Amino acid sequence: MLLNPGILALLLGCSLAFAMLLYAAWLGLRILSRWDPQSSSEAQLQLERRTYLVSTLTNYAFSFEILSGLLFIFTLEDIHSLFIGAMCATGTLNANQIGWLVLLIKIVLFFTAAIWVHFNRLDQRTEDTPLVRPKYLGLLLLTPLVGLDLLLQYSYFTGLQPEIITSCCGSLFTLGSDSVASELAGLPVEPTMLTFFLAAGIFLILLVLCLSSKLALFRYLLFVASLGLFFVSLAAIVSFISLYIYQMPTHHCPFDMLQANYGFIGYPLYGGLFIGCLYGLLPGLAQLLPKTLSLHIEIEKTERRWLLRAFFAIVIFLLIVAGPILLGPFILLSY
Amino acid sequence: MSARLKILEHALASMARRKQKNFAIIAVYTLTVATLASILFLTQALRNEAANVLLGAPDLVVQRLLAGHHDLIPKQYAEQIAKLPGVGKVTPRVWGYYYDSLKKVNFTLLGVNDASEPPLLAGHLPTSGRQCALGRGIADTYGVEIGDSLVLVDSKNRTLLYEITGLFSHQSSLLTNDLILLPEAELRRFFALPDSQASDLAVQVYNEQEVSTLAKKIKHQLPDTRPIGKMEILHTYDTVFNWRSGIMLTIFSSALIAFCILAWDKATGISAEEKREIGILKAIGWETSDVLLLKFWEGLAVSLSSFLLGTIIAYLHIFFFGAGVLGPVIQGWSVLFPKFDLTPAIDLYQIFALAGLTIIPYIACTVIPSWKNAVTDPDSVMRS
Amino acid sequence: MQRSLAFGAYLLFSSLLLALLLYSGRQQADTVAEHYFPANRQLVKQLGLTDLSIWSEARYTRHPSQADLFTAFQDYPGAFDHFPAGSIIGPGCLQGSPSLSFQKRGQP
Amino acid sequence: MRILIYLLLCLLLFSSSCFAKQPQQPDKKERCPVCGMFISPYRDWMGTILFKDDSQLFFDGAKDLFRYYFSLPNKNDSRTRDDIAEIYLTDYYSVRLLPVNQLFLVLGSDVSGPMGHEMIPVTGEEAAKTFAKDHNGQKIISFEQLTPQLIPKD
Repeated sequence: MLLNPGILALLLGCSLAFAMLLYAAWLGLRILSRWDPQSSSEAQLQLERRTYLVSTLTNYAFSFEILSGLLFIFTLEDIHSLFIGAMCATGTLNANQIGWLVLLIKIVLFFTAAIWVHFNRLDQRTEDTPLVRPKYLGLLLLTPLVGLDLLLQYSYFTGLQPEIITSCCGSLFTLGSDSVASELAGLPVEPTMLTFFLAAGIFLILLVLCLSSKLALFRYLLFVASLGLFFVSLAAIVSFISLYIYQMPTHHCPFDMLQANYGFIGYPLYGGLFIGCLYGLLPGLAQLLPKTLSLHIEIEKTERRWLLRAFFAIVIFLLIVAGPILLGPFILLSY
Repeated sequence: MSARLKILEHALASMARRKQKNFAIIAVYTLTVATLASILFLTQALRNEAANVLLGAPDLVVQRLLAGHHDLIPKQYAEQIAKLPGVGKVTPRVWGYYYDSLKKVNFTLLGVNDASEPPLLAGHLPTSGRQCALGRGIADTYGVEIGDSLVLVDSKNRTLLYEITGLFSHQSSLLTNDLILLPEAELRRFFALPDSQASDLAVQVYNEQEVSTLAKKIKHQLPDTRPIGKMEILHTYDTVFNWRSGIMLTIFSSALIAFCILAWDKATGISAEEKREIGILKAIGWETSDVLLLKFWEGLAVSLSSFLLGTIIAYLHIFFFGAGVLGPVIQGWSVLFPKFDLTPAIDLYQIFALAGLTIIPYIACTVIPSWKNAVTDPDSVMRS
Repeated sequence: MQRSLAFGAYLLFSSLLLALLLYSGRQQADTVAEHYFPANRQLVKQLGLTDLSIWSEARYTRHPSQADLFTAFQDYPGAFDHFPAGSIIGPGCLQGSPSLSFQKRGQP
Repeated sequence: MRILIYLLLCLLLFSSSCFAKQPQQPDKKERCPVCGMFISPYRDWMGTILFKDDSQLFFDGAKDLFRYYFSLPNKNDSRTRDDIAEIYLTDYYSVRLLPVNQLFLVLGSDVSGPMGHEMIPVTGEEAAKTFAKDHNGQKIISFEQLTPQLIPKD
């Protein structure tokens, strides 16, 4: 195992977060089994107090889990030089197959934990906290995921040996081999570009529609559109956005752009995409929540903020993507 | 003014009311952060220094072992090694130690052949018989300058005088602090070394990938030798500083635990006055979540200010005051210890990791106590 | 309001100070990497040095990377002492050993 | 007489090294057109193609260079193999750029370059045999014997 301060911080933080979540989940289980909003008994009062503890613990733990994704990528970038054949985080991830799984779980956790935190905040603003049951069910589902994240991270980091020969992004994202990565890299540029800008356009139009109308349908559509945009964008990053960023017709790596060589442009790019899609998902999901009056008022109040955040994040993302395509000297489509 | 800012204002005011308690926590927290950060900064800087400077070391050093001891190596070995593919120049090195029983220091005597001027040297390298060049550490300890003479007793118990013709600048102290350079022929006379042998052989290898294979081949052809690769040298220094920082971190981890207990204790054992304060806040209409936010602001204020202060202190301690407090731990029994003039090797990533290592435990051990305070029942407090 | 302003100012000040320190450190490191490291590397190369001259109390601490394999109290190069006592006991004093001395210029 | 031959040989060597185009060293921004890697941190492995129009391409190893070579002319580059003036590869033992016809390529060895498995350029048959013995090399070929099928896949 490599004793790197980042790895230590990740493992320490994730174990503490998991411990906090375990305790919160146990409390949540007890609250769930005895929760009775109609009652005004002493026991119910105690339970209501406990909910504050649960949400505080969970807020902290989930906030860390969300940040840990960033620290994880940061650490991967930092230690890639230890491995033969690694040029960027791809190499570090390849050094041990579990790496990709950890990354996947981190991405899933980013969305689910952020959704949980936002709905928890909504719930706490209301008087009657109607979301207690769905929230705690969600918590019980997410806790094992965080545990799995910790376990996989542990086995990933302990399994890293500096002598391992890994493969570089260049060999993973090349055309011609039959992996998902190379299929993404091999997507024809013109249709992918069209799909990507179409998806982004639909997303923005739906956002504007949601801002101006209260129709639930638009929000459901926006939910679908953000999911679509997320996956289309990831494919687009591998397929053509990376090419424009690196100004190189064969370089498809989605991680190199996080390096200092490219001015860390990957961080705002991915930040914009993730935040934009997250806030695009939220209004649609909020429509699925139980329709109590108090909750309805809160959703009305906060929804506008979500939509605006989604709008700005996606616009930033699109500007970073479109910048080199429109202004750069690199012309891919002429080949 | 938004409601959040009001709560922050209130949090700061209530912290100011309990100056002593919060000052104690911040002081201990700052110290803890400063210790951890100092360890990280110092070992990182030293490792960085060693890794950068020793890159110039010989690609391969071949020693001869006799009965488990480092022994003189015949010069024919050099010719044999030079025939292997991938080997460049093979240079026999001549060096030894000279123990000073008064200062309890082993000086390193090194023979030089090449009189071309090395960097960071005032004066010139010894060229003829009775001349020498010294490291800055010796010159400072004994207060000598160029033109003075070094008095040594050789292996035949003769007292010899060597005129000092060169002094290394303090910028190279980490390498040359205790070094005494003599012309190679003179050093051989001094130690009574036979001309056909050398202390060891420095082997130039063009391709660093090939070093380990060459080491194996040399060991196979000349079984009484011990080849040491440049990577092994660098790795030795990596482990040395890892080991030292490991010891310090072990000691430190108990300090971190102690601090966590302190933070937990301080957060749990709140005064009756503090309890009444929360009771009153709730009586006048504050929600539990508002009180939790208040506690969050308090925790944030404490950890942010301590973290920033601690990191700044650590930085100043290591890079402006030459690691005055931690230095002795690195120093051990050394008498002729080079003055640290360390170069920062810190990046934002280390700062983030440091924040993760110190802020997360603090938050984790204050969250339950602060909830307990926040759910205080107003009327139970008022009545007591 | 005053307190939060003061606190904000403190945070701003100390983060700026830290940023300044890190920035100056980076500048310093750059000049060092440009002048001092190459000069020292050149020195190491010319003299064929193998070790940092940090600990000069014993030969296996002066040249950790070159030390004998089987000297007493030492299992591998870079190992300090075999016994924990080694880090508590100081070096001993040898009788009748030579010492280093100098003669000032112009003095007999 | 013998001296005269030596002199002539020297002259020949001197003139050939004088007239042949010498490869430039890569600058920091230079990247491999096959995989996009930066070249300068891995100079021990680099290869370069010198074209007749004086343009030059850098590669992070023999493997990528030959991949490119066999793909010419490809959709990114309309030049053909006839436009190539000289191919240089870095000799494993001396770490110098040498023309490819002076080198032998060792396949299947346990030495891996910055991009994993590599074909290792070695000067002289003797050294190539030593290398293959030391590093478990499977096959020694010269540049003329190289086919695209022999290039390591990863």
